[in-house]
Amino acid sequence: MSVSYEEVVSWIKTFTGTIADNKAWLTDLDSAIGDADHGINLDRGMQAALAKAETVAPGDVGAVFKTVGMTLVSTVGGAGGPLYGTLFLQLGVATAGKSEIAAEDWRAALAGAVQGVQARGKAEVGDKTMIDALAPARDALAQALDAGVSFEDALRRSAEAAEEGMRSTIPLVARKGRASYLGERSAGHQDPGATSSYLLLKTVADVWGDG
Amino acid sequence: MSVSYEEVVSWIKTFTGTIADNKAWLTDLDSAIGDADHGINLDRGMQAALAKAETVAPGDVGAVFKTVGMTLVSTVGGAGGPLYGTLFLQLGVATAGKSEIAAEDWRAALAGAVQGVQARGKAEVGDKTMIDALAPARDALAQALDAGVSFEDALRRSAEAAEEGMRSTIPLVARKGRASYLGERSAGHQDPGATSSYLLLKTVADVWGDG
Amino acid sequence: MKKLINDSADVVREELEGIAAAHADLVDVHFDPYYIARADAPVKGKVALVSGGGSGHEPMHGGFVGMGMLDAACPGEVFTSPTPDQMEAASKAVDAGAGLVHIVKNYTGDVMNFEMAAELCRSEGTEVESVLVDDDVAVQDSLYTAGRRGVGTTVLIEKIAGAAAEEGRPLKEVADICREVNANGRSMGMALTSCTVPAAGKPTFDIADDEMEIGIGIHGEPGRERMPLKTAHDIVEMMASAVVDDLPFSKGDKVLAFMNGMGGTPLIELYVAYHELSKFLKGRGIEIARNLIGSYITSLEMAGCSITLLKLNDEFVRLWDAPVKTAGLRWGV
Amino acid sequence: MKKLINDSADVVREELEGIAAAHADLVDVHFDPYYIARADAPVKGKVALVSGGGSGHEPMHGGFVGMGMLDAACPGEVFTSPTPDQMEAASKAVDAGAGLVHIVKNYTGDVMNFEMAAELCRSEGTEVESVLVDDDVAVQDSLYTAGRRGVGTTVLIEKIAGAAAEEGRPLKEVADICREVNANGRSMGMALTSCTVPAAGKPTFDIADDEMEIGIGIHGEPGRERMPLKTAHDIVEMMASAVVDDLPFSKGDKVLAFMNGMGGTPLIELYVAYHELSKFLKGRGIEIARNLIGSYITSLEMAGCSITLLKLNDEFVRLWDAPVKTAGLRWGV
Ligand SMILES: Nc1ncnc2c1ncn2[C@@H]1O[C@H](COP(=O)(O)OP(=O)(O)O)[C@@H](O)[C@H]1O
Ligand SMILES: Nc1ncnc2c1ncn2[C@@H]1O[C@H](COP(=O)(O)OP(=O)(O)O)[C@@H](O)[C@H]1O
Ligand SMILES: [Mg+2]
Ligand SMILES: [Mg+2]
Ligand SMILES: [Mg+2]
Ligand SMILES: [Mg+2]
Repeated sequence: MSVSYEEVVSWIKTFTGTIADNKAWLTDLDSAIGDADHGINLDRGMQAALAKAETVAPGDVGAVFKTVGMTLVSTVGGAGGPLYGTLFLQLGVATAGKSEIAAEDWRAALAGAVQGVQARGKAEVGDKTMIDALAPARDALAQALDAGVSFEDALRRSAEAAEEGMRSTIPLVARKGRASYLGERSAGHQDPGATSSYLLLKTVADVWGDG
Repeated sequence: MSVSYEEVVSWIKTFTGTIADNKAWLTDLDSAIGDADHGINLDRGMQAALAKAETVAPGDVGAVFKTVGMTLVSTVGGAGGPLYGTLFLQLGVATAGKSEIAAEDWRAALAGAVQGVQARGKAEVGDKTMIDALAPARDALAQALDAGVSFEDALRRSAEAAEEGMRSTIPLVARKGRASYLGERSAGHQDPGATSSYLLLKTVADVWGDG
Repeated sequence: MKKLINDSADVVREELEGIAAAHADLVDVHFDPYYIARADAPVKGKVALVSGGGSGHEPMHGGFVGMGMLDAACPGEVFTSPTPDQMEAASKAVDAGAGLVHIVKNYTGDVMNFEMAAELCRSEGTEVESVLVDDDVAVQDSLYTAGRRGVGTTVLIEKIAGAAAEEGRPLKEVADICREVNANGRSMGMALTSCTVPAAGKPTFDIADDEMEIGIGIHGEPGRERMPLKTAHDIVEMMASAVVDDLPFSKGDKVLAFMNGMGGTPLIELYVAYHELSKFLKGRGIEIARNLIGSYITSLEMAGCSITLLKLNDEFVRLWDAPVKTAGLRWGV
Repeated sequence: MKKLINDSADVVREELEGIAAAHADLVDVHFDPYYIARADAPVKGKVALVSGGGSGHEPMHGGFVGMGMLDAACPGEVFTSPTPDQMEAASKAVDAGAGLVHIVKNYTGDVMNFEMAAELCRSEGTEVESVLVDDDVAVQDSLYTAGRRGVGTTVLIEKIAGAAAEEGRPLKEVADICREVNANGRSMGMALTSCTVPAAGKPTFDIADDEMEIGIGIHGEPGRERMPLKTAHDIVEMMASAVVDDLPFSKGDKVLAFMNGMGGTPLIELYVAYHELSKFLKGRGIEIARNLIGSYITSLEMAGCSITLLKLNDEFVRLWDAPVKTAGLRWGV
């Protein structure tokens, strides 16, 4: 199986809707250890990105991702903007010109996206950031595909790994981002960015999983 | 019976104590229709006045009242300062050089004091000010003495009239002072100055009544 | 009560010590009795402007003492007008022989205490002109009441008359300019929250999260009316209409628009409100020729704002633009 | 939420419209994308200073655009750093060919967005020096963390480097002055109350009436530590000690003392706190040669204050005293 252009766009739609639905939750998480804007910012950005994405000429999956990335960079701001912007831009680089995404395409695209976010943000696993959800998701996907698991199931495992990674941020003391200013006080709270990243991978599995 | 120098000083003491005890109440009344400082200001002033009064050379009752008046003028501020300052200064004028106060002395002194307050503040009965307590107290005292009532009982009736006058301010719409800015909203609240004036006349009756 | 203070009884004294420590180049702060005087006072040949009022309105009045504005300010306790001995001492200290103007906001307490002070000054042969500020349109004026309160226009009077005095204009003229500014200025205020008088320890009034007070003064007192919280657009329209219709200000008038914060309202909100005010006045054909935006006449930490409009003439504009060097207002030098 | 606003989604735009209506003589306000530029920019031959950050810190940065300070400021959404296209557009608009300095407060978001903007500018051949402000002693620095936040010293950098640029100093020198001021400035802040991000609609954190937050930043975030509310004396001593010991400032040093309000704290309290600060520094043998007291870098309506000390040298003093003409800071002109 591979993911069609339409399924990519419908994922962007679903992810946008999921962020909108969880806007308050993400903002509350950011209130505890940040500045109470993560959900607000990402929602504003994805609404704009979806509108732009729908105007992209059909066919090129990479162009959709690039458009979403560019729009996030220019509408979100904060840490979330450059980071999610970079994530989507890198998905776009890896899938440039493709009309559909096969399992191996997604493995490469996700790897490139995570690498891009780390190049921007210099965060490692354990710093209590979105990387704590993204890196395990990337690795779980790779392992599953290596083990010959179907694309659908590999996406599911990737999402499960992201969820675990998200949970793993709760006890951590933040070393990157705004939460790091709280020192010890940042422990005991789930990281908002790791949470939105989990939602990203969960919606991928949900939408493409039943593809 | 007439009131000795010592009884005058002991009244100043008692009035000071009563204002201190009712500081919060007077300030609360002033919160409702003023600026929440009447009790605070009068308390600050009477504490200073008492300290000064105790340094006055014994004998001259008028000198005690003048000292209290001067001190109130220079320590209270607001409307309360000039008004209570004038009240005591006028008591002092009327009793200048006297070593004790007879019933007729007090009748004249109280009349002069009320006249002084009205000259300063231009308030009439019904304007929802201290005059609503002071004027009836002055009149009740005069009537009682004319009717041949004892000084003690006349002071009691004077205090009762002040209490009635204080109560009478509750339904009034203020025409003078800060409360007048509230227009209709000033109705339904007891006037703080009328309340402190009632306390003044009540303590007179309490202290001199058992003279 | 949450305040950056020590003992509530010491707030005014400690504030004055802070001002003394911060602005020795501009002012001398006196502690017995309390008054703040221009460091270079008395200024030879100049009419001296003295104002005062309760504390809690900062930067007014102490922050307006200096070149081009006040010669002295007398701070009372919080929201309590100062005492006659303060005004008398301040007046003596800054009197340069050209006479004194007492700028008095129309509150019973201020009026009576300044009256006593003026009597004392005159009894010693000093010429004193007392000018009353009563620009608050929320209060209906009448012969039988205490009349209107003095609010936002006070700041404009102190700046404009201060510049006139600096030019060396004689006593009568400076006093007349004060009265002329007062006659052409109108204000109205509103509150989102109450404030807490330090010595009282609790808010002066309670107000729900969806309510506001319209027609407040500057002493934390409730206003003329309590109503449901409205948008900045509706609030400004309500207040600006009352102000404009009262003078009235009319099509073609040039005004100074003063958007004042009550102490707890941040600049971002004042600019949102100023945007509404500028749209409203444009709609009425009234031109904003000058403006002042910020917290200049306050009620402690109260959240809210007041709008003051002053009808301008060329002389007012020239005097407004003249150099001023105080802790609270400064330009041209 | 009680604010003088309309729809919470429009706060930043409407604030900018207010600034545009109020200060057309000083600045041009651009809306797509958002940036505020000096009315007379580009200024021939002058190094251009561009800063920016989330909104909610007013008057910073937009209020510091003008002669002697910034050439442009980019406002983001409330507490959200602006986007690269804003900095790029602003940079292009004010670039006079002498190069650009980007003044960036050290927050992950600000750093990454300004980084992207600088990449865009350089790709078009514009010389850009980025300077980081990280003066907050509440945050322990380390190789493995995001490092210290940029707070109060930002205002001092913008004034001092702005004066240097106005003198016609070359790019490298202006950037070095920024870094030198940052290296000699230290700050710490505290909060009595939280603030409410308009779009969030409720306070960022809850805090009891007898508690305070120590070591806060400027985004309404909780601080390093919550503790029982203390007196102004104890609060100032705690913050000033941390600031003084960090640089460290030592006996005989001359400093600029900046007592900043967080937005909801009135001037009367800031002067009480400044009095405590002046006593504390005298005790340490440190001389306050210059001071700034008021709400200049804020967190919406948060009540609280921050203390910034800058170790002065003669050049800093000269540049601090140089004329400045902005909506937020003005003297000498
Ligand atoms: N250096 C970094 N690398 C990766 N992710 C980061 C980094 N810094 C912050 N983040 C992520 O960004 C999230 C906060 O995003 P957001 O609230 O939108 O930005 P801001 O902190 O500027 O308000 C954090 O929860 C964290 O997951
Ligand atoms: N013109 C006046 N004549 C007589 N009493 C007055 C007048 N104005 C105000 N008062 C009295 O003063 C009281 C308020 O005193 P206080 O709170 O000390 O002064 P302020 O109103 O200046 O804060 C009022 O309750 C009223 O009784
Ligand atoms: Mg955030
Ligand atoms: Mg009162
Ligand atoms: Mg009062
Ligand atoms: Mg943010």
